[in-house]
Amino acid sequence: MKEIYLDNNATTKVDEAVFEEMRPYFCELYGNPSSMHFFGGQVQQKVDEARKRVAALLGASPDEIIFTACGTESDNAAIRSALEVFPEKRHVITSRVEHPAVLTQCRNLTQKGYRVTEIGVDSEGQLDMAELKAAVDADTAIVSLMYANNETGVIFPIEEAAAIVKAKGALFHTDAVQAVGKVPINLAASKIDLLSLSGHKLHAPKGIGVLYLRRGTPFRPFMVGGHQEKSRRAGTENAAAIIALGKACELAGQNMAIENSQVKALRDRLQTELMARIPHARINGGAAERLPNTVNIAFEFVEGEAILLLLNELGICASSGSACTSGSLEPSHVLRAMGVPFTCAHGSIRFSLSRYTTAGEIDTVIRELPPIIAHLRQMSPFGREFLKK
Amino acid sequence: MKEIYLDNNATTKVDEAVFEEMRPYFCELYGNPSSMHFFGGQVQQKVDEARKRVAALLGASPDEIIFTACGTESDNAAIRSALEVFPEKRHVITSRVEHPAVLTQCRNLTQKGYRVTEIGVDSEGQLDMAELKAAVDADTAIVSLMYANNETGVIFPIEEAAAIVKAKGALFHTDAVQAVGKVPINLAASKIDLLSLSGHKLHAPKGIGVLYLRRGTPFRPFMVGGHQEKSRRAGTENAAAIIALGKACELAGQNMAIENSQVKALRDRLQTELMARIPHARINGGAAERLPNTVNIAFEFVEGEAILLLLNELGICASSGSACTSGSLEPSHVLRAMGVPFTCAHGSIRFSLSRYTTAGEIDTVIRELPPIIAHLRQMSPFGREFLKK
Amino acid sequence: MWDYTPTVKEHFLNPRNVGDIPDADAVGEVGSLACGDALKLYLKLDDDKDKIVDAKFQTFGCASAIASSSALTEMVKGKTLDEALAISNQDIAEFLGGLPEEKMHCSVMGQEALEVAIAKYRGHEVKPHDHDHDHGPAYPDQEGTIVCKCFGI
Ligand SMILES: Cc1ncc(COP(=O)(O)O)c(C=O)c1O
Ligand SMILES: Cc1ncc(COP(=O)(O)O)c(C=O)c1O
Ligand code: FES
Ligand code: FES
Repeated sequence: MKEIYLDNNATTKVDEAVFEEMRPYFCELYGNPSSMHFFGGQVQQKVDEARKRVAALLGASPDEIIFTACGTESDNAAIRSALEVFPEKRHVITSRVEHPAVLTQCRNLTQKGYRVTEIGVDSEGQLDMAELKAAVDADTAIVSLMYANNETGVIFPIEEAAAIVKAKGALFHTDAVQAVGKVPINLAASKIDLLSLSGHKLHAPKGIGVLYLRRGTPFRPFMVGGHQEKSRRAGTENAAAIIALGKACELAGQNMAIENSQVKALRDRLQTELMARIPHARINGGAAERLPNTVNIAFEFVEGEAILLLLNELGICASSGSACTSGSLEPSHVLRAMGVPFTCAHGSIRFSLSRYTTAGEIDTVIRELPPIIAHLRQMSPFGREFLKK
Repeated sequence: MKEIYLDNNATTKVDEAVFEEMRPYFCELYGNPSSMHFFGGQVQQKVDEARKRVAALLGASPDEIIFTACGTESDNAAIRSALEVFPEKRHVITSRVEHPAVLTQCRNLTQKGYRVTEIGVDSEGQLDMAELKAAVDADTAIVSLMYANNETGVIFPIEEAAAIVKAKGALFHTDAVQAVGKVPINLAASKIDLLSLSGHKLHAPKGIGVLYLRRGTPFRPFMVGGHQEKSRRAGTENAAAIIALGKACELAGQNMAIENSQVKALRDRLQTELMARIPHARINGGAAERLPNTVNIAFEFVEGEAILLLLNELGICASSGSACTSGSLEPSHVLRAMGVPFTCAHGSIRFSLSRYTTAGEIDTVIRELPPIIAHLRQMSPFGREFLKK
Repeated sequence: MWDYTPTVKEHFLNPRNVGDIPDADAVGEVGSLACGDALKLYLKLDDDKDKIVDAKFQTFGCASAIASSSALTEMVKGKTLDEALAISNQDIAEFLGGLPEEKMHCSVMGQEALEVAIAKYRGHEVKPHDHDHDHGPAYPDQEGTIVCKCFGI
C-alpha cells in the first residue's frame, strides 16, 4: 500500500537531494571533523559550510549556530543553561501549550523549588499577552514560548513576546521546531536570544537539531566533555547529519514560497471541503494565524484513535495529538488549554502537509474521511442521538 | 590521495552493510516510530529488532537498552541520573584518565559542593585498585570508570572494580565506548549497572549511542520531553541510526575474533617494527593489557603535531595526545596521569586500527615513519644533542 | 584540523635555515622540553657587527613553531639588530599569511629568542623567558571564545 503521508509535523521525508549530499559521509568521507589530518579536515569544511547554510536560513551568523542531537536537546539545553547562568533567579515562564520537551522540563522545576508560570491561551490557541506581561519580573530567568504549535499550527506573536521579556532582563527562548522552513524567520532583526529547531521536521534526517544562541548571550553547555562546537556542545560532531541539515536549510529557503502558496492552497482546500462535507466539525485554532501546512479538526461524538485507524486502513497517515504523547488516555494538553470541549477534543485529527503532498492525495482524504466519520458516529451512542435529531 | 586510516579510536568507517541496512529509512520509510499508523509502525518494528541486536552483543536484555545521541550523552546521563537518584550522597569517583565526557562532568561537580575522587593509574596506565577500594564509601553515589582507554587502549579490570563498588552500595558506570566490539562483554554475568557505548566507534554512523541500564536500577532521564524509550530518553527516535547500530552490533559480534587475531597481529607488527627501527621510543601502557587495535608510542625529542602533519602529507591518518594539536599548553591528561615524562608525552602518537586495515598500509607506516622522526629530531635542539652522542 | 595557510605549510614542510652557526655572534634559546616547545636561534653579523648576514634555528614544537622559526630566520637576514628587534610575533604571523588564533603563541617564541640573542650579544641582562608567555585560557570565557581545542577524540 502506498502511503498518503499527512503527518509532516511528526516527521518528514528526507529530501533526495539532502540524502545525496550526506551520503558520502558514511562509508567514504567518514573522518572525525576534529581530527588532525586532511581526512577529518575535509569533513570539517563541509560542516562549516552547513553551519553557514543553517545560519542563512535564520538570518543568523554561523558562530551563533550550535548543532545538537534534536529539538528536544535544544529545548532542554536552552532552559538548563538559563538556570545555571542566573542561579539567583528562581522563576521560569512558559505556556500551557508547549511541546513536552519544554513543558516537562519546566514542570520538573517546580519540584526543585522554582516558580513556574504557564501562560494560558484563548479558545483559538492564541497566547494571552496580558498574562505574559504581568508574569515577567526581575526574578524570571527565562521565558520559553513556542513559535508555532505542533498540534494546531497556531503561530504566537513571538517578536512581540520577546520584546516584553527582554525589557525585564530575562532570557527569551523560542521552540521554533515547527516554524523553521514554514515561515520566514530573521534573527538579525529579532530580540530572540535562543531558538530551537529540529532537522527531521524540514526534510533533513532525524537525530540532528540546532540551538541558536545569540552572540553575547551567556551560556552553559548541557552536554559536557570535548570542546566541540566552541565548547558549547560536547560529543563527536554528527557530520553527515549536519551536512544534511545544511542542505535541507538551503532547500527550505528556496521552498518557503511553495510552503506558503502550493502547500497552503492544498491545506485550505482540505479544510474547506472537510468542513463542508462533515457536520459538527470545527477547526481547532481556525481563526488564529497558523502554519500554512497544518490543520487540526475536531469531529464531535467520535474518538480520534478510531478515525486514525480507519484512515490507516486506506494508507492515510495523520495524527491526533503528538506522536510522543500517544498511548496516554487524556486528550491533548493543547486542546484542553484552548478549552476545546472533551466531546471534540477526543475526536481531533491533525493533518500536516509538506511540499511532497499532491492534490490527488488531498482529494482522496476529502472523499474517504466523511464516510469514516459517519460510520463511527453511527456506532457511537452520542453520535446516534445526534443523527436522530 | 588515498588515506591510510589509522585513527579508528577517533571514529570509524560505516560498514557498507550497515549503510545498506539504514538506507531506506531516510527517503522511503521515514515515518516516526511512535506514530499511530502503519507507516510509523513498520519503523518501530525495525527499531525493536535493532534493540535486540544491540542487547545480544552485550549479553543484555532489550529493555535494558536506551538509545541516546552519542557516547557523551550516555556518560552525561549516567552520572547525572545517579546524583538525582541519590540526592543525599555527595561523593563521586572516577579516574584521572577518563574521557572528557566523564571527567569534565565530574570536575564540574566539585563546584556544586560534591566530593570528587579521581583514582590514579600507574606508569602503565593501570588502575590503582587499592586506591579505589579505599575511596568508596556510603556517601558515594556513583563510580564511573572506563572499560578501555581511548588514548592508550589500556583495559581496566572493570568487573573487579564493579564488585568492589557494588559491595558499598554505590552505582557502577563504565564508559565502554572504546571496548564494545573489540573485547567481549557479557552484562548478564556482570555487576555493571550502567554502560555507555557510541555507534561511530564500531562502524555505525555518528550521532547514535546507547546507555545500558541494568533492570531495576533507579534512573532519572537526562533529556526530558516525550515518552520515547519508555520515558527514559525523550526526543524522536533516530530510527535510521538505531537500525544502523543494530546491524553494526550484529557485525561486531561476528568480527570479534578478527579484531583479536588479524587486527591484533597487524597492530603487534606495527609496534614491534617501529620500536626496532626508531631509537628512544616507548610504548605508552605497553606492559598493560590493551585493546587489540591500539598502540600509543612516545618518540623523544620531537613534537606530536609535527609528526602528524608529516604523516598526513603521506595520507597517513593518526592522532596524538600532544598539547600542540590542541593549541593548549599541557599534553594529554592520560599520559600525564601515567607519569610519562613531558619529553615523551609531547611526541606521543596513537595508531588505532580496524578490520579494514591492511598489511600494506602497516608496511607503509613502518617504512615512512622512521625518516620522519629522524628529520624532526635533526631540527630539534634536543634531538641534535642526542644525535651527536 | 588547523587551517594553516599555504605559506605556513611551505615553511613547515621545507623549513629554511635549519641548523647551527658554529661561529655565531649571537645565540638565543627559549623554551624547554617540558613546555613542549623550544627554539634555539643563531645569528651571524657582518664585519661592522651591525647587519645580520645569516640566521639558523633549531625548533622543538608544532608546525606553527617550525614555520615561525623558519620565517623569522628569513625575515631577519639583511636587517640591522635594531630593525630585527622591531619584529613582533604579529609580523612573523603576517609573513606566514596568518596563524590560527590558538596558535599565535607559537610565533611568540621566535620573537623571544631573537630578543634573548640580541640582548646577550649586547651584554644586557636577560630575564628568563621560558614559560612566561601566555597560551591563553583552555576553557571558554563568557562569550564562548575558546583557545584550546582538545576534543578527546
Ligand atoms: C572513551 C570515550 N568515551 C566517550 C567518547 C565520546 O563519544 P562521542 O563522541 O560519541 O560522544 C569517546 C570518543 O569520542 C571515547 O573514546
Ligand atoms: C514543537 C516541537 N518541539 C520539540 C519537538 C521535539 O523535537 P525532536 O523530536 O527532534 O526532539 C517537536 C517534535 O517532536 C515539536 O513539534
Ligand atoms: S609549539 Fe606547541 S602549540 Fe605550537
Ligand atoms: S616555551 Fe614555555 S610556555 Fe611556551
